[in-house]
Amino acid sequence: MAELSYWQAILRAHDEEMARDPLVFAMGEDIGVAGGTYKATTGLYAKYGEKRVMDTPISENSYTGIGVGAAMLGCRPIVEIMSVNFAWLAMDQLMNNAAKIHYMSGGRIRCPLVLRLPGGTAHQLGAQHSARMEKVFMGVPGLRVVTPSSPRDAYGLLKSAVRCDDPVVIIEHEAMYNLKGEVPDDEHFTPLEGSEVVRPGKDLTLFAYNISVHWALAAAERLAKEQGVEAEVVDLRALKPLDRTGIAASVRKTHRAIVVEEDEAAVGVGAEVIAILNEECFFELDAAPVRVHARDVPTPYNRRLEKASIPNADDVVAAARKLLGR
Amino acid sequence: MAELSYWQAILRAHDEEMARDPLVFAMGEDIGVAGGTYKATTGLYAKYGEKRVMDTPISENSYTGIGVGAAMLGCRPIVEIMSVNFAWLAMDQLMNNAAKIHYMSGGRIRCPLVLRLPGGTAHQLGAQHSARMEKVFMGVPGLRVVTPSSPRDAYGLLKSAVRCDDPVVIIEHEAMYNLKGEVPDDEHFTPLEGSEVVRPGKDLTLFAYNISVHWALAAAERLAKEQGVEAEVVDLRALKPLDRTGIAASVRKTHRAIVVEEDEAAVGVGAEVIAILNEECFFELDAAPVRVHARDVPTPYNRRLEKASIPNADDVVAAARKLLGR
Amino acid sequence: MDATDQKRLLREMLFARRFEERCAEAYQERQIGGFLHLYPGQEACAIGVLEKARPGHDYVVTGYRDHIHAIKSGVDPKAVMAELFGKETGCSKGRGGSMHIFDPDRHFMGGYALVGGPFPLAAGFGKAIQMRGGDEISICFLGDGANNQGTFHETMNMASLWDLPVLFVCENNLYGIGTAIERATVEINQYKRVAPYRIEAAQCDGQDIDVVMQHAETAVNYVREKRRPYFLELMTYRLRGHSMSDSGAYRSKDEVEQWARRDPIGIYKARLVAAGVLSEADFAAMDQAVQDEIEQEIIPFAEQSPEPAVEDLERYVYVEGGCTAWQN
Amino acid sequence: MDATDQKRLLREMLFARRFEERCAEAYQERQIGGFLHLYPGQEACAIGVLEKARPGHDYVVTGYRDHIHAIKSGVDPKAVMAELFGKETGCSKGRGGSMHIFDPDRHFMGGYALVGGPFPLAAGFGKAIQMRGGDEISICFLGDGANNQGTFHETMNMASLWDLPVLFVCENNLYGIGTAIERATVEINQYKRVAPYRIEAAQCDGQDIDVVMQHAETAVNYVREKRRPYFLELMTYRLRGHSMSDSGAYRSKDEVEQWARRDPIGIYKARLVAAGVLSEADFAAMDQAVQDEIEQEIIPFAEQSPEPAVEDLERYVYVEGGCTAWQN
Ligand SMILES: Cc1ncc(C[n+]2csc(CCOP(=O)(O)OP(=O)(O)O)c2C)c(N)n1
Ligand SMILES: Cc1ncc(C[n+]2csc(CCOP(=O)(O)OP(=O)(O)O)c2C)c(N)n1
Ligand SMILES: [Mg+2]
Ligand SMILES: [Mg+2]
Repeated sequence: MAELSYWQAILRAHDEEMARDPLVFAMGEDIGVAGGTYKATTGLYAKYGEKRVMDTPISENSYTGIGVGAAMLGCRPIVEIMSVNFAWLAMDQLMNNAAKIHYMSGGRIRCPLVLRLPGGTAHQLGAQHSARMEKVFMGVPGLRVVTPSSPRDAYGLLKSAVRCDDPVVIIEHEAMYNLKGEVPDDEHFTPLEGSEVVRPGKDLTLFAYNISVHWALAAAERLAKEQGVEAEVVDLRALKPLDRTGIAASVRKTHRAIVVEEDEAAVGVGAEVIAILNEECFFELDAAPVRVHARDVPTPYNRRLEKASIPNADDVVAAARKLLGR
Repeated sequence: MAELSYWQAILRAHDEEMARDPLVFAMGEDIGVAGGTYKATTGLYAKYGEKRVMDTPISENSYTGIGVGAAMLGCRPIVEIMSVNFAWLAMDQLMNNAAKIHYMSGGRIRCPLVLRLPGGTAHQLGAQHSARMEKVFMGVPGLRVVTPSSPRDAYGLLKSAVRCDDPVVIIEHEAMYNLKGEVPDDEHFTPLEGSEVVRPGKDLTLFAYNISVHWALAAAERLAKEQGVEAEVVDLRALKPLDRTGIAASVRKTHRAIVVEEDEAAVGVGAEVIAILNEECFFELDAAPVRVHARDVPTPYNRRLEKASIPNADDVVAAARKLLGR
Repeated sequence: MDATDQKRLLREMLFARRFEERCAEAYQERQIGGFLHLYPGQEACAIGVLEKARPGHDYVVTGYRDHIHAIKSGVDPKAVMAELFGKETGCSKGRGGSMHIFDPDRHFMGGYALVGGPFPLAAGFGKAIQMRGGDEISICFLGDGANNQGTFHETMNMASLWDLPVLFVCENNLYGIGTAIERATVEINQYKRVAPYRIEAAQCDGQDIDVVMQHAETAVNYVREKRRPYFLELMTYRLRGHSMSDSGAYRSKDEVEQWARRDPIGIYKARLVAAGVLSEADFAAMDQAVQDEIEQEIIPFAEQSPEPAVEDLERYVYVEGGCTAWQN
Repeated sequence: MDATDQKRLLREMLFARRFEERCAEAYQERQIGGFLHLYPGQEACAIGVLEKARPGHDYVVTGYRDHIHAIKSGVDPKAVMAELFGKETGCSKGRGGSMHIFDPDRHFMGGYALVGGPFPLAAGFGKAIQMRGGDEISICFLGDGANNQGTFHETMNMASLWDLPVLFVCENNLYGIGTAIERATVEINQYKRVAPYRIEAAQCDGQDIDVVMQHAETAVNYVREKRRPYFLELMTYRLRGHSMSDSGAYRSKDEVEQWARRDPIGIYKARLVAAGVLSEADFAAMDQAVQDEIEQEIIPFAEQSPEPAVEDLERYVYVEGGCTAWQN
């Protein structure tokens, strides 16, 4: 088992899939000659050439649409948009076309597009370069949305996404590309549906995804040490479709829930998880489920304000203690 | 008090505001010479001329951005995007610029843009012309989002929006433009924040907005007649910011809640209202709050499928009866 | 082109006309819903261009005014009409409707409602063809108004940069809904707008199918051989409103009448009659045959076909088993 | 232009250079965070163009490489540096950062991070000016890469169609991050790309400020008098990486060296020295004075200014009282 960084894991998945299938190709700004802003496509240009590792002009909507069109004819494009904020430019092709073509055509056309989106609040990148947009993609029928919290899943989800016949949006995190973790040497695939209990517990459930899994794990650690509380941590991982069954199962055991998200609360993952808990196991809840989330502000540049705008492990611990009355 | 249709009410608000302030102008596709797809700008071109009632090329992102720029210099543009689906094309200027400029500039620049968006499922317009996108706008800090359910509010919200110093998104409904209702003859302004109890009741609360207010009212009528149940109907009206206080106040009285939305459930208004109820008055809830919502599918063309894809008053009645155990 | 082919072409245009007129009737009778955009006046465009391409082999994409492009691509008119009627036998199984005709078996890739949306898709087909190494070309039909969308600019640049085999056909009918071209577009000659992308371009009359075919042949051959994009602008006019809900108030009676005199069917018919290829009586018989086909085969098929089952509402959101199919 | 103005201009370019170099240092020391895009090599562009406009009166907008455009517009360099340091005294109160410099008092309208985003904003300023009836113009500085964005095409069409008084300045530095212009753009001469919009356009050397000013004068006068858009392309080069995180591996040493020989400060200084306007010693003194100003006034101001209060995090999401202010 090798220790890989998040970007190396993504690179390995690209490389394996491109080696296997000549119809897999990658496109995006500066992914070729330069190897990608976060290095996730380093070396692929040299290996596969410019027809399969395409540096694009700054034309997000149309190169995404070119990916959609190529996918409709059986290619497997992996489109990278350099920062999730720029995906606002590509929504037309993604939402109006990619998400709807299979349905509108009565199931006759498929669109196996993979869209890779570095996102999140990194390091003082400001309001136009810091965003979580998972809720936008989750809101529209037809897309799949997944988000890896570890190198293992960054590898396994991209592998599964390339093989999947539906359009898949993968939300990565700019602050995690250098995160290291074990990735099995054997080829493997992380399922595009279902959540994972990454730390079992009995006293409350911390639902998290992407970077917030790390805050939840750190909080669980401290809760165990400092409070003797055993928190279960569930990595939601697949955000569309969400794992209703897994979400409810955990809370049937722990009876208390906190959703930890880097995003602003409004109409977000936390709201949806709470609605699901209300629908699935309302009378199993011993207390009101809680959202730990970003403040409802465009991300400020100043580093103190920036930090204050997003949650952290301390906030999770505080919320858990409040929830448990300690 | 005059009886006006929804489009006439919108037209009157345009006309009054344009007559008052020479910096108010309207732009959009076919709003000028043709008077607007839904007639809401009929006659304005003749009255105010082409500089203030601008037919635009089919360039949604940039004409929205031109509106943003003009607003930054003190104009009051009312931009219409012919169908909310096309707003996916304009998200860049709206989300990256309009919503963030005031914050990014440390409060030094204002963006009093008004964006009018006909939306919803009308009559077999298919997957690319039928959508509810309120949750998309609600998710981003910096915008205000309102949505009128009546001619009175269509008039009053547009008036308030033009006067407001923040960017305001108004979500109208394509199936409501011919809806008639009383509009006071005096100039009046509907607040951009706060909800309204449009039917008081004590047994349960039906939260609704835009077209679903009508389903909720019809359902409440039937519940009263057929079941002796007094449902309170709350028109949420302002979706961003949402009226937390009003939402909780109603349920503190009724102890049961249903959210009725034309939209698909995932990360939507219903989820947010339920999360708010959990946060504000969890132990006041006698039963799990319920979402009545669209099915999670791109809108199908066939009229039976289309009808089945969105909820109606019957679904609200059924949900209420189930909730009340009758 | 021999007389048989000439008569076939005339019949195709006539069929297109009658098909669309019959759609309008069905719309009035509420058998068809939604937005319905009809093609009368523009028949020589789709039919002339595709006559010189290889329908069923080359990939075709267009906007919402798509019935005739589909039919000339080889999509069964019965399946098109059934689609408009929202039936399970429709080419998009009743899920798409008039604006979303699809038939991948005939390489007819849709049918899109957002103006400008098909530009990148067409380039994407070109990209896929390039990767697979075939001799197909991708053909994109759109209107003049679509050229103001950002996707036009972005796609032209990439199609040229990457040598994508795409024929862009602009059907310039002088209006985008009710907005006259000169009120929305600075350069009204659309073929001049692609110069900065170094894309070969031409403009021609779109009402005379012989002219269209002559230019289409050049264009198609260029794309097929050079594996490069080409932009062909056809000057045309729609004789009806933009869609069924259009009052048409923005065009003068005069203007419409003048263009009606340049009806593509009238022009071609007159030419064939003058050349002795067909008589007025032959034409009347042809018209009758076309109408009979529509009334006796196409409409009954659409009417009698079943609607989709409501239980199937959630089918086709995702590909069934599409996440795991590769494992088998 | 007299000697005083010539020396002032040289000093402005030198100041820009030293300011940016000092930013790089502060970035290394982590006093500045985020993405930092610096301007060395391109000074003659912003300074030359705005010298011929009316900063503080005309409206200016640009991308993320914005410090010098702001300063030449009259924004206090102390407020710019404080912004980079994330301080409350920054021109955007520490909320914006390097990519989001704003100062509406000086009509400097930002500072945007999304490539191509400012095109429509600039046209919107033009629209507002047109409605108010003033003689201001709107000036939009963007890079070569931005011209591939759909907003370029859409905005050029509308700016021309509606006679908006906008000067579009393209600083063509031959790269968009690590992608060479010819790998992203078919027509590498950017000024040729606006022909289909019937926008007056010119291209010139962006390294020689006299050349820039000469062309800028024509351009500014055209826009101010004709109330029509104009597109000016300046051929330039950035001597540093795209941002602080750029390795620069995509450019040859040779190429960089060749352009370094065309450093705008070097060119102008040599000219002034040759003309006897200033001596080498004068230049050294000027440089010292510039550096002193930066070290002794600007940096201390930025360092010593307070950070925004965390309690104020939620200010400026909405305009305070902005929903009801009109009632008073
Ligand atoms: C993105 C988008 N914006 C606006 C519309 C509304 N709309 C439908 S057709 C049309 C006019 C298109 O004109 P043109 O491209 O010339 O095509 P024509 O109908 O004339 O063939 C408009 C504005 C749309 N469908 N999609
Ligand atoms: C919409 C968008 N896409 C991509 C990026 C990432 N990006 C930042 S700068 C840049 C290159 C821009 O090149 P150019 O316009 O030539 O400006 P230069 O930096 O050379 O002055 C890119 C791709 C972005 N900021 N915004
Ligand atoms: Mg047209
Ligand atoms: Mg550049």
